Amino acid sequence: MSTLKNFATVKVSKSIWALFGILIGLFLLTSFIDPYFFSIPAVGVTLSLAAPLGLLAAGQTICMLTGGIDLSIAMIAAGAAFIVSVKSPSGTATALLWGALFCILVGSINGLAVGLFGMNPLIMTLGMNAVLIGVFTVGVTTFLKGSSSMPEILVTASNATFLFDPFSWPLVIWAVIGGMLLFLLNKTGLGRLIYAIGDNAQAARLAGVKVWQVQWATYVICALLGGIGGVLIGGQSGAVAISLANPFLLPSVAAVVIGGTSIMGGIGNYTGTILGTLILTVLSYLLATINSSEAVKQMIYGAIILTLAWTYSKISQNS
Amino acid sequence: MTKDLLLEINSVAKSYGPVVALKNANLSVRPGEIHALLGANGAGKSTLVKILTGVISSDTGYISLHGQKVQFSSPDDARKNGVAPVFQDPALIPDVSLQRNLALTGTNEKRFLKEIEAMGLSVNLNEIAANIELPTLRMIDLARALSHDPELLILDEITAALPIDLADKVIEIMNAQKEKGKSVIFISHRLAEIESICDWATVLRDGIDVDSFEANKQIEDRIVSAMLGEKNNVANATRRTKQSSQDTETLLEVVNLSGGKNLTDVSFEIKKGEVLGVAALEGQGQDFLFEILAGQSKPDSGEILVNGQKITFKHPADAIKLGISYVPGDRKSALMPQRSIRENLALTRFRGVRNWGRIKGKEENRTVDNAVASLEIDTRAKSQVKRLSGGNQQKVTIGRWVTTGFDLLLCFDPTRGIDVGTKQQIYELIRKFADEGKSVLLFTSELREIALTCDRAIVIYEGKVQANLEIEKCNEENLMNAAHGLVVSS
Amino acid sequence: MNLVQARRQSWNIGIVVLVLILGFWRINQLPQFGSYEARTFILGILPIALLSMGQAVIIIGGGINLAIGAEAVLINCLSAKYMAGTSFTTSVFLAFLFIGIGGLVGAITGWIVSASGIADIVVTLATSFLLVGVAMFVMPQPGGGINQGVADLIGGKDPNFIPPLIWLILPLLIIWIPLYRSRTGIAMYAIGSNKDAAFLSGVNVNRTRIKVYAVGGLFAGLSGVVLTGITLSASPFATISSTATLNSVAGAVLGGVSLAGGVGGLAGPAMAALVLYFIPNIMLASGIDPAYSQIITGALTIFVVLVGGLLRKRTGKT
Amino acid sequence: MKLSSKRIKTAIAVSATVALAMGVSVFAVPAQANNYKIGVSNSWAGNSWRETMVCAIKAEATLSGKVANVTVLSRNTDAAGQSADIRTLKTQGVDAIIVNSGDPAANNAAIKEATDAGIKVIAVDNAITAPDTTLVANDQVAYGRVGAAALAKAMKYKGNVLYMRGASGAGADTDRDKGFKAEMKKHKKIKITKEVFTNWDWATGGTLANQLLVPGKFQGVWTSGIDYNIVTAMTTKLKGKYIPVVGSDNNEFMKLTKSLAPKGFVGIVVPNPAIVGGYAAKVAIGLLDGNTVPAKNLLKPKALTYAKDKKEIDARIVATQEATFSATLSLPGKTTFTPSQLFRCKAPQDSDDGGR
Repeated sequence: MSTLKNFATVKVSKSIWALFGILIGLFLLTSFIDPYFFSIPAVGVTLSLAAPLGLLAAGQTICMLTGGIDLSIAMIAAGAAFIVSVKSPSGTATALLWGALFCILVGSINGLAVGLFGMNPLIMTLGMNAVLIGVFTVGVTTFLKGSSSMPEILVTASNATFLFDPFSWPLVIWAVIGGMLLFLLNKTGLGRLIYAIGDNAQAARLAGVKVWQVQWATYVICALLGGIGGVLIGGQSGAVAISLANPFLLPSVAAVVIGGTSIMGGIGNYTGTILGTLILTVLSYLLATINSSEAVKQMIYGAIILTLAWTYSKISQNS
Repeated sequence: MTKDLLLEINSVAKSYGPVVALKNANLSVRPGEIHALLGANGAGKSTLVKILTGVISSDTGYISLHGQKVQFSSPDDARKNGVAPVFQDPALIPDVSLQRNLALTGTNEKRFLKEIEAMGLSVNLNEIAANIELPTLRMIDLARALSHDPELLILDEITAALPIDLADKVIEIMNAQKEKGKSVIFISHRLAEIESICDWATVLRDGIDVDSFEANKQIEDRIVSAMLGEKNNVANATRRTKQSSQDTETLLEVVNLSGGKNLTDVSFEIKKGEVLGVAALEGQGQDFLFEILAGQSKPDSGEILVNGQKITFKHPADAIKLGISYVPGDRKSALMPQRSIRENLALTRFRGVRNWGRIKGKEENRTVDNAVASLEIDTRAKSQVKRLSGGNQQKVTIGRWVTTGFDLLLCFDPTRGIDVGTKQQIYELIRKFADEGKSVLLFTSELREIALTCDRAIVIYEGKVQANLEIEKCNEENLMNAAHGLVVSS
Repeated sequence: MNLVQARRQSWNIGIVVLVLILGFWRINQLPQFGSYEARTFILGILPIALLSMGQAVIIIGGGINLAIGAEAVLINCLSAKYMAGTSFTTSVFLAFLFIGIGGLVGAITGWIVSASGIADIVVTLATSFLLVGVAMFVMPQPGGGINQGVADLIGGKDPNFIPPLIWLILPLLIIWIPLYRSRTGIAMYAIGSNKDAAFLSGVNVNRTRIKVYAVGGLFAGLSGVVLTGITLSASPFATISSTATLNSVAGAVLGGVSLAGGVGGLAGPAMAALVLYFIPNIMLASGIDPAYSQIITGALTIFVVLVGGLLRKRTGKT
Repeated sequence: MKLSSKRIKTAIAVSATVALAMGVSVFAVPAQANNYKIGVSNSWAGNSWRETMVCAIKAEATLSGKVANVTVLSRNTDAAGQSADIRTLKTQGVDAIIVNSGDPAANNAAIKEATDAGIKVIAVDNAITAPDTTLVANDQVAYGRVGAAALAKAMKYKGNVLYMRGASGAGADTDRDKGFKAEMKKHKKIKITKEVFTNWDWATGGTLANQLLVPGKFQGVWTSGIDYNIVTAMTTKLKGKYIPVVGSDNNEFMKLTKSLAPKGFVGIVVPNPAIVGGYAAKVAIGLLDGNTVPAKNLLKPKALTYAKDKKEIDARIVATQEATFSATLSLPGKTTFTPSQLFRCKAPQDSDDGGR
């Protein structure tokens, strides 16, 4: 009696196909306008540029699945890149370790404040964002003085092709981490709990789950994903700055929302977020290609998020 | 439509999806009449009141007021037409001062203060509603309703858990309304009140008005039999046959437990392999008792002993570790509505950090499939638990503990709003647990279930154990009497 | 003031005491304190104080508007574009028109939230992109202007601090206080506090939500026009709008508005803006890098919400 | 009558503000000769170029011996915020304000209040439109022009240009655009096929380069100082087929210009020294001393290539400094500090020997 085996709902997979259709449509439209886009190197570039957003959105996805949000993720990303860059003279591995420690620290503070002290995630991460901006602004001229470029090996890894086009290192990193995240969400106890507390934290508590532990783990993982994304952004741009990941903050939320994850938690998956990320990346290429003004770009961006979110809510209301 | 009736409800029906709340309800109220509306939990009283006051609209049927058909679009609309409800949960905005609450409903402050004064209360209009005790708040809500001079006042279980002096005040007010030629619909579980003050009584059962009669002396039997209805529909239910196991060890002992709003001093014990029934009217503190035992809430005083060891719970996980599992009354608080049956059933398996790793798929399949099979859960709507019927949802909340194992199952009204067939399955399940040597503490609002499933029962009244009855004495009359505060010899 | 009121006002009293302490500290740091310095204080907080008030109204009504900064930027651009080189009367007329447009934009946002049933945060995230886009469309480059007479009426001719003070206080007096006392005002608190009880008390929840967003939009519009009056120009940048939005949330929360809805007022957020203004300036004058103030601001916001939440839990409100 | 809570709130708000307004003046310190107080308002913090600029102001002020105090208000802020900062500096009692403005006209009201009060206002880096102010900056029009000319030459006067500007609306960007477009108009066979804004943000610039650099699509790139990561991107995106890039005097860009020269890379360095801040401080002190100073004090930039100016580029690279460091260590006749004084970054009040 294995009727219970697949737990992806019909509705979700239907909307995944719809998103996939939108992605293909956008891709063809862009290729029509700029034929170069319909080539393997262009696809490679697009995928490698989508990777950092995909990683930040991955962190955002698990936070939102628990009914939370992480508005400090862009500063965590920039901070991790900064620390890796500053610590790079003592070896890339050491530098990455420092970056990871930073992410774990910030993620822990976020997660424990939300989980143990019942802080509203929005305010907590907003406050954390302000604190981090302050810390790094002060840090640039004091304790973080020094390098503002990424270690050579990371710059290469963030840009180089992996074996052959269109596979780039960022894409491979994204694919590996994305695969791990899909495994985490669908095949592990922690994944189950992330969905569970987002759907009904009270029920999880009554079932004996220590909800704060799950939230702690969630925000730490989110911070680590943000940190990896930040190092990739730093590597791709070849330099680090406090504002490094700011342009990725709102898109990271938007990619998750487009991907069909409910901001209330409990429903959604990372597959949707991946498609959301790719849609936004192709969209930004399209808008850059047609030489649209920033104004039009922003308007289309907003309109698409609103339309997709509205469509989703109508689908779920009807069932 | 009869002209001399104030209110006439005709063949009103209401369904929520597959759940039928009201099948066919009729009710007539004359001017100057206090009309009792009676029925067991889930009989449809609240739905009828909601339709009557414009909170929801009925699917079919009509309501007429003074012989005119009416359809209230909102509670405000109803109030303007002279129909004012007072609910068990006062409809006051918690974060807003009383003054502003009054302004919101357009209530005259002076008039309101006069009503409050007449009740012998005094309130500070600047106080915010959230800071006021619930009984006072209900009286405030009542005074606000009275300030609008309603033709028809609807009191929905307002006297439940109200101190005696305030409950008497409510009765005085009803009589005063009657003298003024106004009508009252009174919903209450306190049979003594109904006998003494009501003129007429209508009993609802399963969404139908099964009986309507003049309320004078000695109608208790008629009310009770109308509320309980034909007992035939559960005739083929197997009665508890196993005799109480007095010689076995005590599993759990509760000593002088107090806490929450109503629980004052409760002591009892459960033996291994015993099903202990708990009977009580709404609001006697039984819900808090269950929450304490489940580790969900903390008692103010008193002791809990498990296997003779005194214990305290910080988190439900502590109770679960000791084998105490909880099936809450509100299924919504136990289920993850958007997740699958499988995830809901397997939830407790991941409660420790050690189990956060890879899910052992085969093992999980086996346990989940076992639970599904042994509970006969209908898995057609497996993808989202919210699409299951109430009965199947309830099975999932119980089945969760079957997958984990337990020593004591705390079941709070597990059959509320569930069809008869599933109820039967749940009774059998509880019996099976007992036969396996597990204990069950079962609160039920359907008193007949106690005789069907329990070994023994306690009755809680006003936060205390009113009666401790062996199975032979657990007939519905005894339980009903004890639940209403009458002494029953054990 | 009786005990009940004192208890309810404790947050406001706390923040007033904080403002007074920080204010006197700051004044003591200055070589001199007079009209110009007072004006500097008020001009420093005016746009963000108005925006915090707008956000506060929306949060009180149980929502949150992540596009409120974008609304202000849009009105800033509209007003700086069309008020440049106009006569005094035209500029005054346009000022009212654009404040009204702010209210309209808010109302539309509220309608979308009500009609779509999507979470406020998602709707306003989307509209924040849209509105910044429109702002950039209106004014692709920073620039614009305003009639100097109107600018003096907003920012005050140096060193007159009365006009900006009026712009700070007048909206409270003529928009907020009458609204607070009206049935609509109570309804706004009601839908934020408990939607079901509000419905039972006869509140039209959807219509009230639209009004809540409209009032928030009016304040955003006001903030945009005031920005034009102070800077004599407009900048259509997304970073400005998102920073302003985040600050407005911090200001509202510091000002005693509960994110759960239904609790708080508008005087608190205005005071909170002063606190957030004084902290960096005091630190600066004490020889500390003002960047540290960002850390303090963030930590203070977290701390205040944390303590507020714990206190509420203790008094029984969940 | 009972006071409503709202009325009390309002009363408190009014009285608090009035209390602030009526506060008495305390500690009036008259500005003495050779005891100047200089204020700095910078609209963008946490950026290497701007930090170096601030350090240069501090170093020059300290060295002059005439300045008691340098107050720096440096943060990421909008026009209203910078106006507030300028007013704050005035209330702080400074004698001169050096302002690097994010918006040419938006701070005019605040600046006018300062100049009316006799405070000297010096715009550094970005020009402003307020009257009675002094500009100290790189000649940004010339910056655009000389870079364009050198690029055109390196491209052999034909091909497509990727034009990566700074931030839309900033004074420096507008001026550079003027110079660049005017020069490129002369070369009929050169086309500006793509015009983008990096917002002087390294991440944005790097992302754009990764997205736009396609073999054969462009024959030259002009950047507004977000330069070296564009070159790095070419290593992978163009498979090492480098095309000429105009950049600034950023440490890493010059290093790449040097190291990639053998691989055929033509890097055109147009310096935009951050230590122009030191020059601004010197001008401010001169103004305070009562000297006559022209309204515009512009540095004349020139374009350097490794083929032509090997020595100068080699000399400019500062191995100890970070990649984005603006590697110009002195402006002869305009600044007096030594590199180590610049790196110490101490204001007079911070120094052991300086102070009030």
